[in-house]
Amino acid sequence: MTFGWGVFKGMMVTLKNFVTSYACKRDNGGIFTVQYPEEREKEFENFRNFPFLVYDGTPDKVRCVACGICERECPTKCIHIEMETDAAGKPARKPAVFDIDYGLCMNCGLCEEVCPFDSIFMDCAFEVAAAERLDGLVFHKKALLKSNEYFRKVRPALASAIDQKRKAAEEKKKAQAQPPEAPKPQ
Amino acid sequence: MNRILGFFDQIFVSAKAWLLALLGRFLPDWVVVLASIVISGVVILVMGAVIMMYLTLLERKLLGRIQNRYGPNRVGKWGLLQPIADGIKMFTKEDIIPANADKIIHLLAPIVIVVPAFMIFLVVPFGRGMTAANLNIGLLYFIAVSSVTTLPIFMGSWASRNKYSLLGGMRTAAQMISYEVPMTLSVVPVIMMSQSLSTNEIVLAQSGCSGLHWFIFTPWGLAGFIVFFLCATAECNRPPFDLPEAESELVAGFHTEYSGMKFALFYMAEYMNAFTLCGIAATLFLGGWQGPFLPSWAWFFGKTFILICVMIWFRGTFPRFRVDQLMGFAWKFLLPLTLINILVAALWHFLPPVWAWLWSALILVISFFILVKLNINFVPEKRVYTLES
Amino acid sequence: MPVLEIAVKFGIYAAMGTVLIFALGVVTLRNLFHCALCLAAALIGTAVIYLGLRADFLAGIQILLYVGAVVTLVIFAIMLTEHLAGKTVRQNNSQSLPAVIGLAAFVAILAALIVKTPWPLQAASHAKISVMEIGQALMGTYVFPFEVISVILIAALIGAVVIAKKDNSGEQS
Amino acid sequence: MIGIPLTHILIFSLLLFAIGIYGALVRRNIIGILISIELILNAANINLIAFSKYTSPSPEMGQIFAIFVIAIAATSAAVGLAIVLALYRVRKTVYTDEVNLLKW
Amino acid sequence: METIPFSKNTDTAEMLEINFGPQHPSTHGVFRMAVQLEGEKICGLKPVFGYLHRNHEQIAENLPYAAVMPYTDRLDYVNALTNNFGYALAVEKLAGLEVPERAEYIRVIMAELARIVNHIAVIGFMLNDLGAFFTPLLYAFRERERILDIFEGVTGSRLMNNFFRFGGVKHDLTEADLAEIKKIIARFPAFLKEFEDLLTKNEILCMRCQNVGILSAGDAINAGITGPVLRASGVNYDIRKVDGYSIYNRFDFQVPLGKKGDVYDRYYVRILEIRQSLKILEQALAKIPQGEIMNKKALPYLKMPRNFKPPVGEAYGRIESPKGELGFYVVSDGTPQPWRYHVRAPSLINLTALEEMCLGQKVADAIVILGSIDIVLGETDR
Repeated sequence: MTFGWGVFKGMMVTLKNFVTSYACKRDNGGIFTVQYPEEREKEFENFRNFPFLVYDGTPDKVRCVACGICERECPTKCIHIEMETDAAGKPARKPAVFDIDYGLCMNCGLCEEVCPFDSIFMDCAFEVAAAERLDGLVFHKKALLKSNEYFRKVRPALASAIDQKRKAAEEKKKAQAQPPEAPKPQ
Repeated sequence: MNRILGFFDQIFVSAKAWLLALLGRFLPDWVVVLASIVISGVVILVMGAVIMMYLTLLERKLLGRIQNRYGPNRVGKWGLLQPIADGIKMFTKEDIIPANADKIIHLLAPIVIVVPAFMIFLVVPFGRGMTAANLNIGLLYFIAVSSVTTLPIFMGSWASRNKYSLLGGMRTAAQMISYEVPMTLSVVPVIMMSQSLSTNEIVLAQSGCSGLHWFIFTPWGLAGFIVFFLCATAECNRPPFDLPEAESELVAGFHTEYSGMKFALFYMAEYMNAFTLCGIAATLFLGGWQGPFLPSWAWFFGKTFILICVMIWFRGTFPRFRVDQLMGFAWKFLLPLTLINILVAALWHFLPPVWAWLWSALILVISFFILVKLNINFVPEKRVYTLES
Repeated sequence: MPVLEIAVKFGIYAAMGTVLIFALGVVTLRNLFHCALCLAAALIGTAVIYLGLRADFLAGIQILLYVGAVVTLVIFAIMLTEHLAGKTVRQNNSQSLPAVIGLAAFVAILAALIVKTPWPLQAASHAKISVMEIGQALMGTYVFPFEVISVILIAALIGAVVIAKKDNSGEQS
Repeated sequence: MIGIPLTHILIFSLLLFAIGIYGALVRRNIIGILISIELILNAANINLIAFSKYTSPSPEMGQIFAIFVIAIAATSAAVGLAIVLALYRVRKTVYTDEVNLLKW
Repeated sequence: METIPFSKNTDTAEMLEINFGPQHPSTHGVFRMAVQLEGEKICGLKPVFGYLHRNHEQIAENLPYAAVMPYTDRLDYVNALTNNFGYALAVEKLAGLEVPERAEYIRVIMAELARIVNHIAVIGFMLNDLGAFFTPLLYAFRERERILDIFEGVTGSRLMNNFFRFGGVKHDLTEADLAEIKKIIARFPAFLKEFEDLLTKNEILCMRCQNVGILSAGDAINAGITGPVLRASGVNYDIRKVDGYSIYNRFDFQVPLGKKGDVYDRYYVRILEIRQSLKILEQALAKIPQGEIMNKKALPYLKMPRNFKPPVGEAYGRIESPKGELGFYVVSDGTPQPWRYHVRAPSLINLTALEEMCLGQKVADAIVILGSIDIVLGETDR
């Protein structure tokens, strides 16, 4: 075609977008900015950011048994666990120290995958900021602990699946535990 | 009705006259003359600064909309305070001078560059009787003063002792000299028709048809306008001719080593140049402040802002030229076209109206196509792509 | 308005002074780039003097051609030939003293002549010379030199291009 | 009438001319010499204007000659600088005393 | 800074040496081009890289196989999914793992989406290098956002997906996801048309791109160039066709070829490849079966990555990543960690032809040529 036509067509495209940015909605050519603090993107259940620890009911009923699998499998080695010992010095199958360095964590979600006790999960919260890089981003057990209700809120499908699984396992355990009990009354 | 219109039309002129008359009552004559100059000067200074500030906002807003996003909208309603926030930021920024820089010239360059930018305002006719200095060589003055802009750019690029700056300075020199030639020549038909170099006279020459007898509505005027506008875009280093400060190649070209207020001054000059060049383009080809119904200054500012929006539109759409293509475009395409345009204007002068229309349009179209054929390397190749399995 | 007239007069004298100072800068400064900038300033000052002499058109031409084109070319050449790492080289040869003495004598003689000569002063009109008049003169009385100038310009253009063009023929053969 | 005597303008242009000559004599750098020559031409221009303003019956004559001089100055600058560039490309110098061979 | 040996050292007086980068707006990261300029012409150019070296291979050799997967995301961070794909392919080859049908389809769908994302982003960035002030880039990003939303919903992350597992994928695509992808595919041609209207016939773009940075087919093959850059030079070599890895041989698609091998061809080949990807996606979405997404044999290794010990041997898995042939070479000595792990990064190898393409061009062209090669420094430096 004639010289200058391509330039003209390009200008028409930008003009069209200029007009649609006023006239149209987000999905058909309108402004696609999400004005962050006021508006938010829709949240996806699968979205993973940083890990947290789940407890049932009260914070002392931690699911974690400090087995250390996640600590070992973490590619960046950002998890540090120390097992609690009771008064006698016997391991209490509970974490005394559970630190995750968020500055090191790369959100891969492997800890969630390998955890055999359904204890560590990836959180959706992404507004994590600290004024200090080294200590500020190391999250300790207290900060990491979140209730199961919170887990159900942020990742409903996974949480209910886990709950069902745990329930089934518990019932199975009970059922296993009961048969020896059943004959006992005699 | 007409009286109201006239009142609004002359509102600024009468305000100034009233003020001067007030001063004239108890001050000698020469003070009044001085006061007249000072008033015009202050108005221009304030207007230049305000226009620059809000042009940045306008540009960012328009670009944002073109790119389907909001522009600045956080500082004040619709981001109206954004320029002020930017200004405060610029003021408080550290002023960095490179260790090896030529310190005096490094300091002088941004100061010098705003001077011609302000000086051009003198001859821009903002409305009926609203030219700050109605020089009889107004157009020549404009061309001369705008050609001085090269110097401070050189100063900045040389004084920075930076290779990017140096390259940017070289590009500026080449580009500005080249584009001045077709720009000056594209103005010639207008001078021929209005028989004057005074910007005011040129506007008055377009006053027929209730203020719609603009030069752009003639073939030579249209061609001249397009050439002039392209050259003006190149003169004030705006995309697609922004090679001197090409971000992706030269970081920031000649003002790479500038920060803080000095940087802001460079920007100020650039935006004010854009404004004045658009204003002059409106004056020369779009009838200046001529137009029905609205006050004259409203017409002028309306036309100017439309042209500025087109410049911003260019920026939102086009990639940048390469330096050889840029020069080739000026010398091989625009320059012959303007020469032919001068010829066409002469024809227009001598032929009767209908024939003049026909002939000039014909000559321009044919020469356009011939020029395109001669500049075949500007024309995209047609390519057919194969899909193989 | 006597006050304004005095202001104009002083303006011209001030312009003359600045032009001389910058001209001295042009010939004495070590950094060639500064010299070129001084030249630009001197030329702009000259344009101001032209304005004072009521030669508006020429002032415009002066700025457009000298400052816009010639100085730009000079600076361009400086940028191409000087090195960025501005090492200071001696810019003057050893003849400055003889030159100063000779020129002082020259200036003295000519100045005496200028002062002594009875200039045939005309009652010059106040009227500005309009651009129209200049144009008519150029196209009328002076049309021949005008055309010659255009030929010279073309010749210079082509000559400059040919001289500055890179000689590639040697490399190819 | 402009309140400046003709002799003042002439002496000013004489000084400018002398400065230009001085520069042309003592500069080593060819570009410096070219700059000085521009000064000389400029001084001549001032003279032309002054004479036409004060003595000539047809005042536009001086301006026209000044325009011619400016045009010549521009051509001299263009050609001169082209020569400088060509010289620099071959000899890597722009100093007159280093260019002391007739041919190379 | 050390001196860079230029291959053609023509030392004239007008030579100017400039370092483009490591801090420069258009070197796509911390990449440095030492350029010798004569005026604006390039007479010497050396790419200098390594500023983003992160020890990727050494880290991988000290980690279990599964734990390397998130690190591969960080190679070419624009399309992590194809990196996952390549690594998964290599390890599956090593361990002899089969991948269930549905997982294969999911892999192809995700990889092709990643290709689209990469290509539009590259074109946008290239236009930015050309000086178009972000407009094409933001139009591209507008569409990219939608695809990234899919990625986020399916894989859990927008960029660092970590989605593939040996013998399958991590998450299943739900019906809603599939419908969303179908919607995106349906609206994509309209976007491409707009994009092309803005760019393809634009005279300035054509002037800047056509006959710039020409790479002949022979040179491209000699330099080991792959991907769109190679195909723009007119060589019909697409690993999806050549190897037919995964299930690519079941789809009907074509390989677009360029004519001259200049920047414009590279641009347009990418546009055409996006169309082909859309074609593949349509077919894949129509045919995707129901079923498992993980190989049963591989399931336990998800919980116990350290138990995954491929037999002694070596394997080289390669895929057609959006940038070229992305290969992972893994040697197993029977331990949980790879004994040797190497990445054949297309960005790095395509970069070797940069000097060839840039010599004799203008400075501005060098930037565009670099943009058209499409490098990601994470992959180049590793």
